[in-house]
Amino acid sequence: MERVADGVVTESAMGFFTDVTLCIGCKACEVACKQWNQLPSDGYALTGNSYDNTSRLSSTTWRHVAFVEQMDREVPAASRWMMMSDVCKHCTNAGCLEACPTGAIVRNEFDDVYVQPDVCNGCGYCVPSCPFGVVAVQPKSGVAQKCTLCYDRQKDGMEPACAKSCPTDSILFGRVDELRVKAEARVANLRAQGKEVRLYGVDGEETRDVGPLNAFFLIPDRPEVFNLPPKPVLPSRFQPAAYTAGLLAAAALTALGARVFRRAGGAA
Amino acid sequence: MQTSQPHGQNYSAAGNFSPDAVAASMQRGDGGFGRDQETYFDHPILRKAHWGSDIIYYFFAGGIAAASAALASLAKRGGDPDDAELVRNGRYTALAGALVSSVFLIKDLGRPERFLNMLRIVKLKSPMSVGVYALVTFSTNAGFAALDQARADGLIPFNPFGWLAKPVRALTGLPSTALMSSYTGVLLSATAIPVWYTGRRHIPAIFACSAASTGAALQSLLLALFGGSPRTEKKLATIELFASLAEGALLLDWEQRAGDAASPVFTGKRGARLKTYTLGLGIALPALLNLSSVLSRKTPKKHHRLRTILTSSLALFGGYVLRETVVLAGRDSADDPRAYLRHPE
Amino acid sequence: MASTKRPTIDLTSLLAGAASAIGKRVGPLPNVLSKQSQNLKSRISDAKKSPGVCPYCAVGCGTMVYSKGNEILDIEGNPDSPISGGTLCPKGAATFQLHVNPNRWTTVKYRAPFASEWTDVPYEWAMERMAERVKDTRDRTFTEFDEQGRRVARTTAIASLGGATLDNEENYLIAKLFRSWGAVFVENQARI
Amino acid sequence: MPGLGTLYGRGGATTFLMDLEHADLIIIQGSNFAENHPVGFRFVTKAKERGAKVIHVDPRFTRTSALADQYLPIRSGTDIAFTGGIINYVLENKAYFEEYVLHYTNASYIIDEKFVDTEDLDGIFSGFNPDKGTYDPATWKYELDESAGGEASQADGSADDAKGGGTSPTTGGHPAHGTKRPKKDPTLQHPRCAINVMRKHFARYTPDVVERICGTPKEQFIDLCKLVVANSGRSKTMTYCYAMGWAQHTVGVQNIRAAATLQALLGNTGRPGGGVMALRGHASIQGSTDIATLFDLFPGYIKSPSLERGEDSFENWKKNWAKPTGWWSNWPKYAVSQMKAWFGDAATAENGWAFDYLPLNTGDHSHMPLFFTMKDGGVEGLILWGQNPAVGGQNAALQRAALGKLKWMICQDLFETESAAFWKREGVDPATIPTEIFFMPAAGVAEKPGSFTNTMRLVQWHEKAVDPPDDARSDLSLAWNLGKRVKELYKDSTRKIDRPVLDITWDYESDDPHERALGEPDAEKVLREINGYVVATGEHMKTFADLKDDGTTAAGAWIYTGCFPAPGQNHTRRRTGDGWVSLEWAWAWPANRRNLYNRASADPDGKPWSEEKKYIWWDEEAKKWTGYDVPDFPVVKPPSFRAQPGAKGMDAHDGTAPFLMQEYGVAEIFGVQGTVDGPLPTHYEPRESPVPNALYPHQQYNPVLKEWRRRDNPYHAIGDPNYPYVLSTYRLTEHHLTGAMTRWNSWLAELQPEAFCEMSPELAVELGIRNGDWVTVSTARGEVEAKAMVTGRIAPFKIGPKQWVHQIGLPIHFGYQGLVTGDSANVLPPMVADPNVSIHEAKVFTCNVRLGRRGASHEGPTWLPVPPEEQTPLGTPKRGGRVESGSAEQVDHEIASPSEIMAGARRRHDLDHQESEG
Repeated sequence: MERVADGVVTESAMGFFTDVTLCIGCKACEVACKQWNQLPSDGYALTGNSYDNTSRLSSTTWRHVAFVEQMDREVPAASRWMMMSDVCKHCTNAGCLEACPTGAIVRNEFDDVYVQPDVCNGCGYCVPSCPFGVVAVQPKSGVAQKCTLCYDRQKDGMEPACAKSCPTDSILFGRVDELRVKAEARVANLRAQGKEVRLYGVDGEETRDVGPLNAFFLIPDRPEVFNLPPKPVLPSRFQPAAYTAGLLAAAALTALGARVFRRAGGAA
Repeated sequence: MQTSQPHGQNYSAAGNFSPDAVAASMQRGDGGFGRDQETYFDHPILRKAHWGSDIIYYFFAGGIAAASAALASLAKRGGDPDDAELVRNGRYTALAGALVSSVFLIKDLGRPERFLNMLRIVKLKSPMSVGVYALVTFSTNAGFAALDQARADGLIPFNPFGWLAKPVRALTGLPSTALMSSYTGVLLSATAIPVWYTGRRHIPAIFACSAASTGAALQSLLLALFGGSPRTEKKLATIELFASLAEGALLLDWEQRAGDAASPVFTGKRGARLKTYTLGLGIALPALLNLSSVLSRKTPKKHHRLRTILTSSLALFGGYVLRETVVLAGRDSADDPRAYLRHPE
Repeated sequence: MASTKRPTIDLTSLLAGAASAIGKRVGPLPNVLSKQSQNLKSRISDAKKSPGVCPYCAVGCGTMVYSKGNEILDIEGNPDSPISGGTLCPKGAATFQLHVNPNRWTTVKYRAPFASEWTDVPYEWAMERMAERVKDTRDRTFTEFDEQGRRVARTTAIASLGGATLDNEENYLIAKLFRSWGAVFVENQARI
Repeated sequence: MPGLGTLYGRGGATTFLMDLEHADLIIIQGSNFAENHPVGFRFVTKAKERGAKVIHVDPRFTRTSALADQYLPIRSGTDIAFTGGIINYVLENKAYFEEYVLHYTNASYIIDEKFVDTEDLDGIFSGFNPDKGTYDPATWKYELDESAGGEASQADGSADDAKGGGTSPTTGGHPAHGTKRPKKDPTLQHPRCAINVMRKHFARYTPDVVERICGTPKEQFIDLCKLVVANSGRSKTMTYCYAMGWAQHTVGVQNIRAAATLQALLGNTGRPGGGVMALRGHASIQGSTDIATLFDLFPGYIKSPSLERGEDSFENWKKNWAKPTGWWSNWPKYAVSQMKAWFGDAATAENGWAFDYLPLNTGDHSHMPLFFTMKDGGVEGLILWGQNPAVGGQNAALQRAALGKLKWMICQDLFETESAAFWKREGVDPATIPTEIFFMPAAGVAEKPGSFTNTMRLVQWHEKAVDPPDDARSDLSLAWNLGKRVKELYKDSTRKIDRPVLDITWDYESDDPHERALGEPDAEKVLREINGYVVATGEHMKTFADLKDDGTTAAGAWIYTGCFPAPGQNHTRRRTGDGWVSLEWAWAWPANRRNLYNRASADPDGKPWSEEKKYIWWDEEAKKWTGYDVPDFPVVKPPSFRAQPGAKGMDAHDGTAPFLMQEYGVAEIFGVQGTVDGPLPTHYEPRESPVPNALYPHQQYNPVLKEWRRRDNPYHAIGDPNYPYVLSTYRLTEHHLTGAMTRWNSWLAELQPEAFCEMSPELAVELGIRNGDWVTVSTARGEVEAKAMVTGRIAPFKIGPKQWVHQIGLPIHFGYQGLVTGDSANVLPPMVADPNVSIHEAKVFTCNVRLGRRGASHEGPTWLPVPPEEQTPLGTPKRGGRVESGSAEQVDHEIASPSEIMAGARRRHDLDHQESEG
């Protein structure tokens, strides 16, 4: 799959394949990311939500492990505790990139969506424009921040910190096309064992607007259980209707105004 | 409605094994301990914009500036000498509004010193980018117009940019003004926030109408305060009346069509506030008070200063509340994962 | 990796950027990399590498410590390790902050008997005083023969308690040193 | 742990992590593998990818259970009943690996007729001394073949009282059978041959009994047994993984013996994908027992001399440990070399190698006795090397109080730990604490060179990357410099008792001026001494086979000999790995062997049991053992070799005897006097339990366990209604032990920011507790508060016909210092110990839980001074002794069944609804 970014043909898109069935919820990815990117903590408080105390991706948490408990007393064997390491999806059609007025958000030569911290002016428009609620403005730096897919490390031919640290290879990094092949095989393998699993971000409903995701997932349950939107929307899709409505109204009002001011005496 | 759990503050009902929670889940037949897993601990899927008062003022002032500019140039084009005050006030307030709104926009940035990065690229797909260029163009035109006016008023000997102003204004005047009045609605509609994108067919139009009504209201107010022709006042009242009625109609239609998606706007405290100050005192009441004079066929002779001051102020406040309501409703909507799940559009 | 050559951000490059993007993967979106982005590289690309071992659990993951001068820049997994293959757990991944940490104490602190505060004291002063404490206690409490007249040649008044993050060399010296003093209360986390 | 040592000969894990990938079945029991060894767990998931089955047996559904194919619940402290149940299944169905069992274990050896089993003495073995509360193991031995020559043992037969920390890898200290040969019955028919004694012993451990005792559903248990059998044998192997979940019990050693026994019966030990994987919890916990800083061990598992065993001279010391047969016949070489390494020229044959320089033990001087002695004012000075007893110690409040009795304390650490700051903890007035404290800032692992020994006996060197900041120095530097200064203070002394101080060899000065300036010694010089050298030439020892008992060689720890065979050849620094055995990656003791007893991976004739499980085999042409690993066997001893009667040392072992540390080279499934609490594992309840011992009405818990009955260390009665619930303490992935290395770390602190108490919805509903509420957990030792984490992952156990046991859990990581703080769970458990190794019982004891926060002080009576008559001189423990376990009725304090609780909840729910509707 040949991707082009920034007018430069890249060998291939690079991304993550995160397999929930292999995740042991150790959160090494969260820490490795913070270590490499020298990010501060999000504060210290127990949420009471299983073992998840960072709750969600933020401007200072670029990997986040969700903990889903499904314990069943009637059928103990059906009990499960699923962990998923969430991350920026690096969409094919990225809402944040489309929304960014400064060009701070770019698609780099690895086909990943990157926020250039030296360009961003913190207008914050990318934030509500992300259909996954990923990117956020960091109060301290005043600029929007999110997973860079370790652009700096990739430039040196190094693997992103989270994928490198993952003990069970639940997080794989590599060429997206190759990762998809692995993922399909994995799905087939698990289905053969009678497990109900699916890929999120390859060709399902979730790709309707945003297209295939460079960071995609293997999940054993409905997406929303892991806080993933089943049908993420791409904001730019709503522009035609919005512009039409706005400009029609403006036109109508101009007409009204023109009429009112044309006639001396001006009663309606 | 569901709101997010402030980090580490409350404990999600989902994780709460109170007797009834357990009994309820037993009734769901999931072994007594299954959780309500339509969502992940009710955490938001989306992230809310940081936008607050700065952006609200920006929207409000920007709308008024656009309308003022429009009224001024329309009045000028209409050529009625009685409207001279309106033209003057309109041109000055347009420039003032443009400058004020720019200040608020810049102030709201995480890194204000980097405002100019907005002009680093042109991105038609980004309403923010389009909007910024609209603002810049509009401000330039407003500046030209104000210079004209200043020359006409003898404040300056001659207009240094006269030669440039004509073609530019001819070319960009109308579109930039139209965008100024409505793009802020597009800005909100073209996001992933359910209450905004489900309202995409209404919000921009509503903002445009509100711009017109508040703009007209401000001009009436100025005339009422600093004097002007009663005939001009009537024209403005007419425009304000129709614009605000359209605004009200659109709001009600939005509520009808959007249903629960728009609940952050129309229900609860915020909804009540909108209905009282915008629909009620900001639209209905001024309309009633202005209706008679607008409909009367005879040319108005005397001022209704007090009435104008009252209705204009109400309309202006109503317009402000509208912006505030729609902007802040985005927060609740972003925090409600179910809204997003229910409205994949 | 295909590298992107771009001039500084000016109008021309801007237009070029926009133009080059037309019809490409990114659609009609201008996609201009800043100079910083173009020259981006990892902070460890030219750092000194020192192979290490994770100090937490007993799996013994290989770490790689990246440093410049006397400053640690980064600590991550060592891919060569057949045990960890470059991976780490959250604790291992946080080893950087075990070293570079504002809360870490790097100077000698002294708490006098009954004092309610620590005071800073010179390293030498503390070493000298500690040695005196050892000798004083040993001399007063050394028992060559116990009450049953058996030769025990020891003191039970000096004890050592070691953590299990001690190096083998450190354990060895501690074991040897305390036995030479006649201490029998020589214990370690390994018991627990 | 001697659990492995007594069976196989060495206490170390028998296999290595990478080998897990080659298992067909992995049972994880007594370990939360995924959470506490996440990176090691990658080989479990790899094995799973290859089709292996993974089983987790645990009281809690943890992150390990989440990844396992099957999760089996088990009530804390009943693992012997569980494993014993599998053993029973294997024996009853003759499912053991007969050829392996026959040749590589003592199954066919006939046991002395005077031996009487617990089944016949209602819970105690023969030889129990009610007065002392200990065993005389004289009858736990073989019936000797008097016809076949050889001499009887020299050693005195007394294994009386504990040898304390039996962390020794050897069976240690027991009378060998001399050079005589035991009687055997190759047909395994004789009623007294070991396997039949064992069959009789475990006969009652049926699936029903397992269900009754452990609360594990019978069907699930039977399925597991089938799986175990199906995945063992010639072409399949299974690995058992355990950790502190087995060790921290008053039957800790026997827990591990049970699994080791099962693995021997199934023929899994010494083979790829087999064996017992001991998962240690610290970077160098293995190293800290190998190079022991333990009262009862010198480096290299040389037992420190104790007057309890009459070891008052080198000769008497030697008599107890130099075995006539087996590897330990070499003991004198190792002991003498060690004395030479320590005391150099001062150690001579004439003065018994300076034996008089050594302090002598007179009892158990382990951690808990130390703190009782300290509490009673018997200790003046303590040096803490990165240790934090104020949080990590059992009955922690007592240990905090004990620290306050010290005259001086030296604390070497990176952060201000709870132990360093004990004098300003909640509720304490510093003005009442006389302790003089020196806080010495420590160097981090990246700031000093040295070696760690990991859980698979792998000695790995870590390089120094940067200098430690400011005054921070390595612990090596502190020990060395303190030693130098003390030597200096004694330099003019002429007293005999000061000779050791002056005579220890202490020359580790670095040759690097920069390090010298920092005052850092040369760690490699220390490693060289550990490895050993020829006294005359200083040349490095290459193998422990070359060590001598004539004082011509010196070696600090013989098991490490060979790790540094020549200058510039520090093998612990080697960094070339392959996918599997990785012999070129660092260095493992002994002699770089990775999978121990690997001769057992070949059949008696030296051929691999199967192609799939090929590992080490006899090369007929080359006339030597070869394979993928370093053979754990005399390389040229052919399979055909047969020991002659009267043969000594290794010649007493056949060519078919893989367990070369053992007396006869076979695994001792019947523990010949190996452990002090019996030759076979048997089910006892924990010291504190709400459940009576279902097997022995007259023996509730381990009769020889160590306990300290003092007012500052109170115990709960069996089924005490005031403490109805079972509590287990444990670790989380996100923190390390007392949190000293993690709670100061913002990246880790945010992941687990507060102490919490895991409890089942059933219990929460019963007590009206909601998720996130503050709860207080109390024992007679004190109380701690934590936030309730109500989760279905915790489930109550049905025990017996009508009893329900609720279990709760507390992580151990919190204390009053750090970025995030909380109450220390270790305030709750009592000080009570396993008789073999004096390890505490933190994995199971009883408690109570209530809604709400605790009172101002949470330290119970533990800080109270104890009147002299009640004190325990030198912390000498008492023994459990005979304890009636009582009947189910007596302890059945009306615990409603979960279904009742939930039905009640539902009724209330429906009621509320009617009201709200009505």
